[in-house]
Amino acid sequence: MRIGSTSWIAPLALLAIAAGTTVASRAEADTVKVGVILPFSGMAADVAQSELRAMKLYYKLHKAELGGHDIALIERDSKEPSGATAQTLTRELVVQDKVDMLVGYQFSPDAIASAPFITQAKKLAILVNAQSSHIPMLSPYIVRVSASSWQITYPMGPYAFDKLGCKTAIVGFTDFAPGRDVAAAFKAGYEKAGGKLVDSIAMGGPAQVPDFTPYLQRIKDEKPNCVYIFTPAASFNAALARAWRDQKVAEAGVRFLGTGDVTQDSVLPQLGDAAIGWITGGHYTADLDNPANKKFLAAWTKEYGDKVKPDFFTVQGWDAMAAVFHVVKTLKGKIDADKAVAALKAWKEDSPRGPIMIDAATRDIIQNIYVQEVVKKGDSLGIKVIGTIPAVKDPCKELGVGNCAAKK
Amino acid sequence: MAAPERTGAAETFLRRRDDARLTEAGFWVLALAVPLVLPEHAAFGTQVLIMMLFALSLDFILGYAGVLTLGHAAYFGVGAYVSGLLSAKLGWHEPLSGLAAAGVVSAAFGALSGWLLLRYRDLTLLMLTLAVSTTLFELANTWSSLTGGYDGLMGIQIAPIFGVFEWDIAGVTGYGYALALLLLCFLALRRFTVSPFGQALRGIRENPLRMRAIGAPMLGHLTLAYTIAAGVAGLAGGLFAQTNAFITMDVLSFERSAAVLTVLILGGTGRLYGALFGALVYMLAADRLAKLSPVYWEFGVGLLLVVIVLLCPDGLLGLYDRVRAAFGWRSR
Amino acid sequence: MTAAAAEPALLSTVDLSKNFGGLQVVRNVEFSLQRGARHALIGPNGAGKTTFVNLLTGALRPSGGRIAIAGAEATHLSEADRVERGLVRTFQINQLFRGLTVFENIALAVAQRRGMARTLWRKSASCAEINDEAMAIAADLHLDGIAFRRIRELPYGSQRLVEIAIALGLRPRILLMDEPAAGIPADERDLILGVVGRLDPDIAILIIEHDMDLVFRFAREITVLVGGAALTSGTPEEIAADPRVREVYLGSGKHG
Amino acid sequence: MGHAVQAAVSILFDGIAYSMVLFVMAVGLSVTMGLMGVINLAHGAFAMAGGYLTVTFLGDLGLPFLPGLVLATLAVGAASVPIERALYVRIYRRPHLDQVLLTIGVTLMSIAVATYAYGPSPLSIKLPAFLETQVGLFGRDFPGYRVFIIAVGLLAFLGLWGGFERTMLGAKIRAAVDNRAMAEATGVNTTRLFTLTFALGSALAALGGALAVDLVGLTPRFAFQYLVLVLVVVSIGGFGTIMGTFAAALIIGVIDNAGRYLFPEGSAFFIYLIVILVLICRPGGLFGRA
Repeated sequence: MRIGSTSWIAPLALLAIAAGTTVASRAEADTVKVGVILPFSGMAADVAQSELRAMKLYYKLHKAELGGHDIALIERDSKEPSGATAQTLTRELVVQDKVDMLVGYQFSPDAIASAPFITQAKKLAILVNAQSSHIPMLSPYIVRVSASSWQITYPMGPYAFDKLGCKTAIVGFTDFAPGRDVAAAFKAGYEKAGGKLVDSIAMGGPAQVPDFTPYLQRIKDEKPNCVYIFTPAASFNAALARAWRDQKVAEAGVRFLGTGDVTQDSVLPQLGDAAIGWITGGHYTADLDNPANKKFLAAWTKEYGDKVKPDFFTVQGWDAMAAVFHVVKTLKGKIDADKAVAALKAWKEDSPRGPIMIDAATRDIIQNIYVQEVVKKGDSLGIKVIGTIPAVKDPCKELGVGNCAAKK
Repeated sequence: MAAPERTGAAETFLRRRDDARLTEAGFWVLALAVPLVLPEHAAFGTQVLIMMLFALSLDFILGYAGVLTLGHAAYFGVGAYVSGLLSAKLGWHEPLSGLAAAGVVSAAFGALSGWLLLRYRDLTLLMLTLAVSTTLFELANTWSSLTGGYDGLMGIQIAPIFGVFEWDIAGVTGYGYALALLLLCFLALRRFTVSPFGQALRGIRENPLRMRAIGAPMLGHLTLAYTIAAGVAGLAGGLFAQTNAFITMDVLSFERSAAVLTVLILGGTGRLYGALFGALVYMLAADRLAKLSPVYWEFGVGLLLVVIVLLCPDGLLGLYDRVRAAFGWRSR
Repeated sequence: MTAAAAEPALLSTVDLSKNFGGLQVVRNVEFSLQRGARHALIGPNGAGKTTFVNLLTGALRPSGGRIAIAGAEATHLSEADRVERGLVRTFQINQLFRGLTVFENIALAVAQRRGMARTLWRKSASCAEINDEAMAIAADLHLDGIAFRRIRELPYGSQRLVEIAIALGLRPRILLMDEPAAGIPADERDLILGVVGRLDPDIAILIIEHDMDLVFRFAREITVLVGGAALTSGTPEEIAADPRVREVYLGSGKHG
Repeated sequence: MGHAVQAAVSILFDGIAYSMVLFVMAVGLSVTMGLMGVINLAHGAFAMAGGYLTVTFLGDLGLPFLPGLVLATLAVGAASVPIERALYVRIYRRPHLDQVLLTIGVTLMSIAVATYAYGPSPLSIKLPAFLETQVGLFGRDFPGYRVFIIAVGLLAFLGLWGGFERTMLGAKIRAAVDNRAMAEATGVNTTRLFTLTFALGSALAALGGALAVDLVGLTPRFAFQYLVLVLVVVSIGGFGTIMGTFAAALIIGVIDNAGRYLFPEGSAFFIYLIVILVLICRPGGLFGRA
């Protein structure tokens, strides 16, 4: 090998850089160290940034309540949704940075991969997103403040049948595990209410070019009363709205329903007028009318301007920080995972998304699901809340179905 | 026949070209020192070692035989799923045999796909490798009842190595396991590259037309090399599944194929240590720099590729060689 | 050197043809090479000489006709199989392993011939049988002084010699040389010609050449290819005297 | 019965509209690959640039739709010239590995630039009223914008095909694709020819990208999303053939669209299975030279 004599450089560099970080990450004594694991690079970078901003904003506004204690965020980039990076970071934050608790996990696999180590390390982990229903079952120290896909979807089944007149329906979903989870949840809720599910359409994988034309054509030809659609947020929804308009599906008498992902506030203006009349079920919209949300929006605009609208991801970050604050205040800065979980089980919060609490049985969030209709507001689009399904528990675990059925 | 001094000259030349140097031991000693000095970096170090092994496998087929592929993750992924499924679905938790199975199945898949695909060249081969790996990726997604798809394959449990070394949370055991495998594969691959077969691969890389004209069975040679590379990539994938005790369909993604290509080019092709060096620099940079600014990081990787192609086509190690030559230091 | 009359030709073609679309590039060529032959194939540009060689080596499939090696049917053999039977070629434009050394270039051919190209676990350094033979060939061609230089660093004349050295590493029984002196300055041609002259007298050699001087110094028999068909064959004296050949060359204005 | 026919007509129509976008995006790549032999994985980046420039021209500068579209196309074509001169000329004679890496690098940089300039969220354009209407054909209504896309695609095809057959530039390109050395020997300035062809190819990519914005939305990932499809069309059609690219785009577009309508679960596989089958049987593509 020509390069023989240079080969020692590589590990030496590793040692030097690693040693540097070890020294740098030593923190002060009376500070609670919180490891934040989110995908700051890659396709969800903007979402992660929005969540982090909310966390920092909450910290800034509520710092005084900590009573002498302080909270230090140690941010790490979990990059691609492979689970591997998030897991490595979890281990590093525990072993090397000696964090007191963990916050984050955007993608479900990131949380699933890390769960065994969260248990092994005995650290509280607060899920900022990771909506796969069964995740809190994987570790007794996982608490979710976001939402589960069943929680958002399942109640919309009965609502669609009873309140929206959907006697027949089709469910369409992006063809990957979270999408199939949503489809199963809708089917369960809708059929239990007495609805007739005509078809279940896999609408292409998450990596494919998002052209929904043939799927919507198929839906139109099958003439259901309603269609319930899930796509992973953002980049797919603009395309969905285009195809919806071109295929004239609404004109054919089909009503659009979907998860709150489809009408994510920050992307809503890009959908265009084709989306007017769409109805989604979700746990937060910036157009919610309650005092906590008004205060939150005002603070957000003051801090970050009005260019970037907060959405449900943002509020998930906000509430994650609220949970962290509750733990630190309750335990007076001495963080123990079991006590922290116990503290959160008794936690009730007046969040911008309305009243929320943690289900003592499942460590999952209990929250309202709002039925949101897209309406024209001035030049742009906005959300009108046309119904509220109060205090929804995660139905997946309640029913013991799907991923939640077999407890390992 | 030949006068003895001539034979001696050939042997001297080959030994100088091929034999290990004392300084190389430095690399391995330092690699061994990482978990002892900095045990808290063992988990990350393990990921680097796996990337090194994966890049080594690509170097064998790309750097030595000159086969350009956009789908090398296919073999990494097959290996990862073999050892993952063995444990999660069949309850076989012993690590060494699980790893061996990953290597063997992946090599067999490499032999089959190589025999089919390596008769094509250029863009056709590029598209075929891309199509095969993407088909596997989509298969893993569609068949998520088995693979777990996007959400990942749960329930992988790996027994202690030799029944003795428990898997610790810091990842020191995993690091040692990965380093041992990396060293073994490195030694084997190095042996292959300095053998007459390795020489034949260089011949194919330098001039396939002439190799055919001297009667070399090109498809056979390439398929054999591809099988070996696929086997090593499968071992890397198996290692990935075992040390993380978790995989998603991401192990088969195009991004992984592109990343390993970038890693190898960064370090330099056709020299084995290029794969090791490239993996280290890339992973460290990704770990330290990406968070500073995701946008700049992506731009940086792009710029890096352009600069390497235009200014130092033989990678960082090639650049180092040239700098040494320019200063008149003896290279080799 | 006694080429017994009973011995079958080492290489022969019957009615060999090749079409590209509607264009017939090689037409019904009957041709044979005996052991020890020193045969030259000449003809104006575009006469189909290189196509004919490609048919012989198996790089191209004939549209019609047959090829036999040492009397055995070889029309459908692969390139590799023909090499194994002793049919070896060199190229008009160098086809070398440019990033490798002279020694490595030759050793590749030797390892292939010895069936050691798949040897995985032995180090090249310890394969003395390959190394000895490769170095011996290098010495025969006076390449031993530059044996460990890379091809791309060498002058063109030396590269032409390596072209031949690789072929010799295969121990050919039949050697097809496509313009071995192409591109070499006149004063260096003697070097190539000397090497060709010293080759094993048992090898049957077919040389394709434009340089009439070289052809007449080397060949004992000449075939003239015109428009894809064999116009005539004969000794150099017969060919030199043939008015049809003169007409072809002078008429088409091509010489040397 | 009548219902099935209606559905079939719709699928065919949408498939053709989709095909035309693919054709316009891919044809430039096919010609540049056939001519220069360079594997340009950054072709999708030029398409993306066309999309973003159109958004800027229509949204921020308030230009009308058609002038905005044309301007974006021309702008990308013009901008591609210095890029070709600075980067691509250096890799024309380099190994494919270098070409792949350099062009992936360019694509990554373009994605970063687009993210920086326009943000990661999807963007859209406002269509003019005359394209929002429905067009009646054969007793059926078709979305006006897709009719427009088909018209543009057909125009591009006829223009290129006619241009290749009839103009001097076309003749030179065909000659150089066939045999570059011969073309150079007969006095064709291949350097200029390459630059011109590259600019033409990039402009067409930009046009395709701009047309696609209203179909699938526009994010910085666009550069990679469409790349695979475009490569599929090029490799199936064969290099340097306009007819082949057109036919391949139609085949891929229509089969893909119909496949996704009929068998949604298998949608991810159709294209790749077609690619594997076609390339194994005809490595040079359906219409390429073997």
